Amino acid sequence: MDLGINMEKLFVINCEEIRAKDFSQIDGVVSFLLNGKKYSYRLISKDGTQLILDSGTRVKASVSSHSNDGESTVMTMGREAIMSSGTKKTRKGAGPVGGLISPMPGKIFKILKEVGSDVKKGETILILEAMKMEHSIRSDKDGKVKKIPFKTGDLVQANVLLAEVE
Amino acid sequence: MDLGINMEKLFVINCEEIRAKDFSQIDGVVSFLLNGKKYSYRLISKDGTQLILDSGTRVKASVSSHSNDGESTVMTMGREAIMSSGTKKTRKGAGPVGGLISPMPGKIFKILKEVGSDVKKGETILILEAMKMEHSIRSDKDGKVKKIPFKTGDLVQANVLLAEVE
Amino acid sequence: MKIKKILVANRGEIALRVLKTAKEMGIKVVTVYADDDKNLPHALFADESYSLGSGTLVDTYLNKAKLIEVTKKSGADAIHPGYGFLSENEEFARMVEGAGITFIGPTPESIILMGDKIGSKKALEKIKIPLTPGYHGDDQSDETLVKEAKKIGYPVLIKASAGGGGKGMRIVHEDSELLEGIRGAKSEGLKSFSSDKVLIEKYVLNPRHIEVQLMSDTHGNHLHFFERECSIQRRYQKVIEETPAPNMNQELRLKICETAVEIARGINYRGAGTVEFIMSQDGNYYFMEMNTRLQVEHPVTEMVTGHDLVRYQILVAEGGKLPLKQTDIKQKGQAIECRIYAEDPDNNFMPTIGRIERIGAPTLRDVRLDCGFLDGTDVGVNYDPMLAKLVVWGEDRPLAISKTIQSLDDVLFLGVKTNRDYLKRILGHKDFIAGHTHTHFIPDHKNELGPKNLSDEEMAAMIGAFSFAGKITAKGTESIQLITPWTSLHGFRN
Amino acid sequence: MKIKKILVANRGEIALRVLKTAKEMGIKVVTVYADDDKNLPHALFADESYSLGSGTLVDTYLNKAKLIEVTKKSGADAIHPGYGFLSENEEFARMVEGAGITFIGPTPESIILMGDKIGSKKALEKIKIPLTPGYHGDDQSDETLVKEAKKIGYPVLIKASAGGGGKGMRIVHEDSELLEGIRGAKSEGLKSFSSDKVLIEKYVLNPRHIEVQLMSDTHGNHLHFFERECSIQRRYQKVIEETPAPNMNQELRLKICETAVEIARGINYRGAGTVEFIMSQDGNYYFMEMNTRLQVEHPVTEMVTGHDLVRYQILVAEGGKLPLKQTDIKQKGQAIECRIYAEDPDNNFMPTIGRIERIGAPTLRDVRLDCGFLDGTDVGVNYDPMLAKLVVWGEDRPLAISKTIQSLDDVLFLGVKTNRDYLKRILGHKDFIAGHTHTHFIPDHKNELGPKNLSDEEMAAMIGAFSFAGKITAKGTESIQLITPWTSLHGFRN
Repeated sequence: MDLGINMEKLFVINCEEIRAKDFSQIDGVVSFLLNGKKYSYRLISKDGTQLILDSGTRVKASVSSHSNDGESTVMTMGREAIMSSGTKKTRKGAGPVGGLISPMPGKIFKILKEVGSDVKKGETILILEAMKMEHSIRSDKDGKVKKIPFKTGDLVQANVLLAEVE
Repeated sequence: MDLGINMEKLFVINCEEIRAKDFSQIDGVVSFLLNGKKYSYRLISKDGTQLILDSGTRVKASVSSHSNDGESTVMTMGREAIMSSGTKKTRKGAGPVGGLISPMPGKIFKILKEVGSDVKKGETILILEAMKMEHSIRSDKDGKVKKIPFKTGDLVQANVLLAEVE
Repeated sequence: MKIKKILVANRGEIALRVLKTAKEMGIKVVTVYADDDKNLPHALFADESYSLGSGTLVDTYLNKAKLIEVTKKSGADAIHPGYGFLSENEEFARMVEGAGITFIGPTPESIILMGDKIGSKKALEKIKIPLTPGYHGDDQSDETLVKEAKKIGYPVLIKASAGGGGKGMRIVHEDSELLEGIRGAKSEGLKSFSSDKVLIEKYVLNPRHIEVQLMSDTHGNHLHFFERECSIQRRYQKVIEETPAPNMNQELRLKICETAVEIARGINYRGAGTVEFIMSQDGNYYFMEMNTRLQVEHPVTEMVTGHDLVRYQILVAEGGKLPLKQTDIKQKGQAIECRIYAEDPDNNFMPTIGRIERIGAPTLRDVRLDCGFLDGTDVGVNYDPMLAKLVVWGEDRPLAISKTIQSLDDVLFLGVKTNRDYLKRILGHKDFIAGHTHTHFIPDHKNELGPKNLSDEEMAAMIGAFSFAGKITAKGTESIQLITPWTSLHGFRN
Repeated sequence: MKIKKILVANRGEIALRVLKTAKEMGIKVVTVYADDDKNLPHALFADESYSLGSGTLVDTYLNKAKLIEVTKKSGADAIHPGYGFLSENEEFARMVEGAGITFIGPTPESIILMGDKIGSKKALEKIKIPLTPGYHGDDQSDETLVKEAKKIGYPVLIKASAGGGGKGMRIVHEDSELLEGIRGAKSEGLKSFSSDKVLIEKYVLNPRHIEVQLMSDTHGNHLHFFERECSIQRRYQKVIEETPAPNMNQELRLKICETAVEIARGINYRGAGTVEFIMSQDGNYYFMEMNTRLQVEHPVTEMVTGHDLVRYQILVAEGGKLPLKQTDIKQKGQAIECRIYAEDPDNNFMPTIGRIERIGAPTLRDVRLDCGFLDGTDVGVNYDPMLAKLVVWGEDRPLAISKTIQSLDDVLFLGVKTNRDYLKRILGHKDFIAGHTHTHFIPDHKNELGPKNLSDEEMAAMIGAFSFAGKITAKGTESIQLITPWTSLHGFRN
């Protein structure tokens, strides 16, 4: 990771692309320009995920190990963010567009509507159980149930399509 | 380390040789006879140097990484010991026989007697500085200084010969 | 009769909490664990620990017969139920005592009485304890419930009679929501507490949640350990608790505490209990419910009074006399508890899951992190999302607030998003600092509690840290603990 | 005038102690470090940290000019000297104030007065403070010292006048040891404190070391924070300290505390100070010395009174008024401090060195480990062998003792032999439990404090642990933190 001078380096912090100009990392010192201002950090200590940097004052930071998609949680100065380098856009909790999305990880507790049946706006299609609570998944429009990709008892992740109404 | 049955295995605990009979270690369970009584421990968890065993009740233990000579510090049930396996005798703090031995690690602060000079019992031969204190190293008999293997300012380990009087 | 070995019929931080006091008292502790909890500290650090197998809660931590079987097998002579789970289950308490085991908790009669939200109010009405207007009747027909709700007037609160902790609760603002509210509360009540009985109450505007810690022995001594302010809640889940309650004069404080003691005396209570009151902004208070167990938030009381509530629970269960008088109990300084939840407050409080790579430890004095996890363990969906409780004592309230805010930066759960930053926003809010607390604090201040954008300074520091951390190649939970001897730093800045 | 940034002219746990309170108060902290300390937490965790280079103490932590230079450079407006090092150095205090920097400590005049063991007694004699018989004269000729020692009668104590902490001290029992004792004390005094002036005192039999914590502001307020019992010593080094002192009635307690306050008032003292008394078994007490700084053992006082002494030091240095009255200071419960030394008590207390592979954390409530090391750092011969202070609070003395014994098993320093087991033997000794403390406790009970042989049970557990640990192949400080999923344990014991 020792890089020459005059590099521009792209970081993604909480889904936002941040360009660090004149980026260099030599002899335990990283420096760059951010929005026209120069920043420089010297590495003082690294203990697993815990780092101490110095930029005039000491800065403590925690950086999680990279997950599979190159993202890390970075915590410093009391703030926390999901971060990666390169152009890859980090995901956000919004999920796919259209359809009814699981609000959290959980288990399909009960399916009240069959595929093909009519539903009214606000009617409950299925019930998700998570954290010992029941969550009704309701239709957002009048229509017909097109798809329910799970069966009762299935475990589902957050942000997953639970039902489609057309 | 999976061993068959009917093995005798030798451990050295605080310089004492301890023989564990019928020693076996299979599937996360170690069992053996010690002084005629059967002991059996199942490994529940290992986190670096920290272990949890189960022998009916849980036993927490800490074992330091082996040093070069195969010795570890083992701490369990509130007790601590230096331990190794095999026949090698662990050292004890006594040091070599005869001569004047450094009681602790330190620095030669001052040498008061030259090699070849006469000394009386109780007379100070040299002064060791350690932990910001001065420690007089005194002759244990009347005689002549035969050997002083260090010079002023030298750093010395504990249990090292500092002077010999004959 | 001295207790020699306690089985803790619970998990996580509360199992460890009981373990600590038992250890201090020289009492052995047996813990139990569902198999998916086998790497958690409560399954590791007791004197003995037994698997409850796998399956739903009913198969494991709520499996009464199995818990009693394990108690017998281990030779434990007492059961501590912790909070939640079977702590307020009368049948379990009876089974335990029937098996000749000491139940560290109240009598089954007290559990029945207070577990029934309707019956408890009827009983307390007789001894002149102030109650909020509501319907607590046995007629549970939709027709009657609808009629009573309308009589009380919206908004009303519909609650599972046996419930607690936000489960089986619905607020209804208008007719159209009423039937679904009643059915939801009934269904969750049935599922969580095996009873679909509900009650309806007037929903008081801007109320404070004030509760009083009680401890009673079997020799007629009923003591209070002062109040706790628990108004900072989200969807009936407490988020921040503290003691003493801010903006409460000493006269009102003593009055509400004495009302709670009257309840304990009136029902001849035994052990630790908490009376929860709704308090209006002008200081009127109404009995809400009594929790017949240790509360999650008991540590703030311990820090401010200097008394160990678990120890007194055990002494009382042994039949002993409480070794103190009411005048020996004093409040000193201020204590604040923050519940650290695995959730993303900036994304609709969606629960989060994952592997905790590292749990940061508090660095300031008089700060406790009661936590049921270890580095490398997983947070899943099967249990409560509360990861830990940060409990902070300070000489006064401003100091306690400032220490709590700073300590929240210490107790990072690296790898799992928590409400850490959100808690800091609440604690730093001017109305919280002024002690203007009420149970609608969080919804009322929703906009001011939103996330703040990262400054250039903060992003720059993140880029710096991320750049050096890039050399970490290890995956998962592996962590190389090594102070690197940066030779280039020898003459650093000098 | 508010202090904004403090430079701590010290190392190890006391530098971290000051850091914590400053952090709570929103004050920035600058630390300094000798290069061989660069991996220790005091060199890592401050807001700013500067190297003092390498060399002897005089080049680094005792380098007055450099410390002031770094203070100026960093923009700090105050210096906290900690304990030891330059904390009682009048010249340094003057240099600091001369440079326009606030010295968080007493006036140079108080340091001179109390630093001179002879002059201080002369001054206190005038205000009728009780003193032990002794020679405190200016005539330091061998002839006079020998004559005075004989006049007082053996055993006598020869002490460097400017000394403390066992350095520059000799007990002499007979004529033949006298001259060497005088010379030894003079030489160590010269080396450690730049003065070879000594004093001679009667050596009192079976005395107790009782000291009183004081805090004075610059507005005429002189408060005490009660006493500490520090009799458990080895070669004048305190080993275990506690408060309240056992076996002391309330009348005597208040009397000795008030005597200490008279001293503070009499010399118009400023800041934190401690008056040390020798107390005979029948309750007579004599002024021994006054330490014009924070003591190592100050945390026991903080735990029992609930007050932050460092915070008051800073408030006083700012010119503020102490925000409390004497009647606000009360003792609650019992606190015990154990000093964990790198030494082998079963081998003549030989100092030990090495790399600390892992430092165990306390697990019980109200237990503090004040420690200046991290996992993976080295213990060498250059500094004091005190690795950490274990400080434990309990509701009463028996509970505090039992919690301390248990906590000593938690705070293992894996890789470096410590006096941990030895401390447990003292705490478990029947005379300690009975509160029969005096400064000869350790030599008098030498035989009963020896090591106990390992039982078969203990050896078997060691064999079990060692056998599984045998699979650890990593060397040095590497530590793989991984919960191993032992599939064979799924149905374990159920």
